[in-house]
Amino acid sequence: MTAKKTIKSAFESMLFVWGEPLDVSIAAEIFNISRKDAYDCFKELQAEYEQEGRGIRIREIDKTFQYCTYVENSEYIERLCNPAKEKRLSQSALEVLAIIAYKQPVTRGEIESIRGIKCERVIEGLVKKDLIAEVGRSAGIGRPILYGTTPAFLKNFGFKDLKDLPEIDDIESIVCKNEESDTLDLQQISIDFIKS
Amino acid sequence: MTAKKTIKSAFESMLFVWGEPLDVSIAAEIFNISRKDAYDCFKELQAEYEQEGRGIRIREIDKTFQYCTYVENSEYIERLCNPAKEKRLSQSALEVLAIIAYKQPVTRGEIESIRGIKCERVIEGLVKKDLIAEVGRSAGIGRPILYGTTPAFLKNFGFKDLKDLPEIDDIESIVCKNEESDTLDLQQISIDFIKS
Amino acid sequence: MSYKIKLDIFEGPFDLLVYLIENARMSIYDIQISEITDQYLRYLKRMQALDINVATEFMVLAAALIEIKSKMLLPRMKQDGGVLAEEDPRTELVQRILEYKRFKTAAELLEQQEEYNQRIFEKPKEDLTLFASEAEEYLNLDLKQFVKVFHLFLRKKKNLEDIQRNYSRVERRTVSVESKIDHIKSVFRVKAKRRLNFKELLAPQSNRSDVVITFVSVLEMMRQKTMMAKQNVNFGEIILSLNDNTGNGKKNPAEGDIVS
Repeated sequence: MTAKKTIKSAFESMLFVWGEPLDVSIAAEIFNISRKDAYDCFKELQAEYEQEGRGIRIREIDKTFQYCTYVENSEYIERLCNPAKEKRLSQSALEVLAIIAYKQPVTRGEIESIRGIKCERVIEGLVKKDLIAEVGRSAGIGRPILYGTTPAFLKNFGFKDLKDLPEIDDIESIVCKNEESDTLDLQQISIDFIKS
Repeated sequence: MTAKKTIKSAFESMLFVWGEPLDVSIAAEIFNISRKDAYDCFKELQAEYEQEGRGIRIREIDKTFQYCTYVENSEYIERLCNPAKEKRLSQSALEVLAIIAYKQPVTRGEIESIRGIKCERVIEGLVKKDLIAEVGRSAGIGRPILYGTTPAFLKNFGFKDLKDLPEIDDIESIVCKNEESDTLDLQQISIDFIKS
Repeated sequence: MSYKIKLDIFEGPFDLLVYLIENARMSIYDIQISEITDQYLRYLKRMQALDINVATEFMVLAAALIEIKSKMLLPRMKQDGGVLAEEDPRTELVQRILEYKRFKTAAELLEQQEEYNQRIFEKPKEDLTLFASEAEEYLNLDLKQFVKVFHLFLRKKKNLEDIQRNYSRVERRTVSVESKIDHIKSVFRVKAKRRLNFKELLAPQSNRSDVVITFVSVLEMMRQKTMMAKQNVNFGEIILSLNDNTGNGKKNPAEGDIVS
């Protein structure tokens, strides 16, 4: 008589290689045990996987058993099967995003006056990418929409919160200093930010 | 931040559907966690399956993980079905593979000088089986090809990585042991020889 | 009937040699070279008698063995740190056998490992088409790029602010028409002419506000009757002449003069 632990372990291996629903009577025959005993082993295994909250489960289909994935994990399987495509932002999108990040909440009009160019499309694109969102309405004429960055924006840059953004005042002083000496060391600035 | 329990459960589902060795970095990306954290999750799962004496196990191959059956259950699996087995390697293939595994990167010339015999064909066969691959060129005369083992080698032989290869430095002691043990006489060889 | 079997029961000449040494229960470190060479040759001969292709490598080793055998008969002395030591012609052979032996053992270990692993089974990949969907696009934003762009933006903005600052400076100057009048007078002095074209009062790169203030100053001088202006046709040249402080202005400027 084979120990129950061995039988259960063997059943797991068998389910795994079989793939399709495995008939209890076939499994029983291999160990020369009753169908009832084999069925109980499968049921015990099934309960164990559930109790332990495993990502694979054993399902019963008409006196057969089969391994399957835990239903709640389908989202992750989908992500695994559909690796995200990398996409880059255009220069203008980055610029608008930067203005919004630093001046938020900000209206489209303000952005346009800073950039001196229309940016309706760019803003639409950034909203669609969930990097910016409407955060309210300005008290000004026509009550224009105010834009701000989203949590997805923070996540993209690995910022904990908006305070994590590189200091804008620093940049301005650096810009001014640089204009005087006319030696702009961009690399240096970005390294400082990463360190901070 | 996703709970560790959820991540581990998702990793199990992912391993199951993926079938093939799953790269730790791919798994890490899905949850936007570090490779180290993802690796630790896999290792924890691996330990759990071992402790519980499960019939399926998680094996590690070169920073990838894969579900497989528990080795001691092979007998029951074979009773259940006729699992396809890879053809075993010939003695000469094993010898060449051993030299490459331990001395990589290594040129054909070096292998041949150790074995005292040509092994172009054997190398070709191993390349075809994806157990070894060109890994570069030697700086020596004629810039001969350097060979090294592949991830498939690690998988087929059940090594986690190259550090996992058995130690062969104290082989001299093995040599001495062999000298004491009985061996076949000459007559025996020629009979074997003709049969083969 | 002839047997066309390759000599692959031994994995090469070293394999055969190792077999013979072990079979004769010799120490690898003290090979009885004469005996082992004879055995080796006898073995090759038997293979040939069976019409088996003996690879040339086996012959090469046979020759090497015979060479060692002959050297053993005539021991050579070698200088070794001032001491004369007997050179053992077997040394290199032993080293090669040991190295070969190492890998032969490794091959055996690999074989065991292979056998073990063949008892482990994996499952094929599931059909994942069910999960396939439009791939999600993600942004590859890095902080460096973001900062660079923002930096560029700030420079642009600063340039804009500089221009705006210039404008306001020009406006401040318009307040002082007097100084412009002085300037106009000095131009007449410098050029030493009685008559000047309006355009000659302007600096080469005058902006619009400069033109305006110059024009306003000219009007003011005409009001003060220190200057006379003449324009023959609409939009034509305005010819200016200074009154020699006599104060008798004769002509009013034409209306609608536009200098652009």
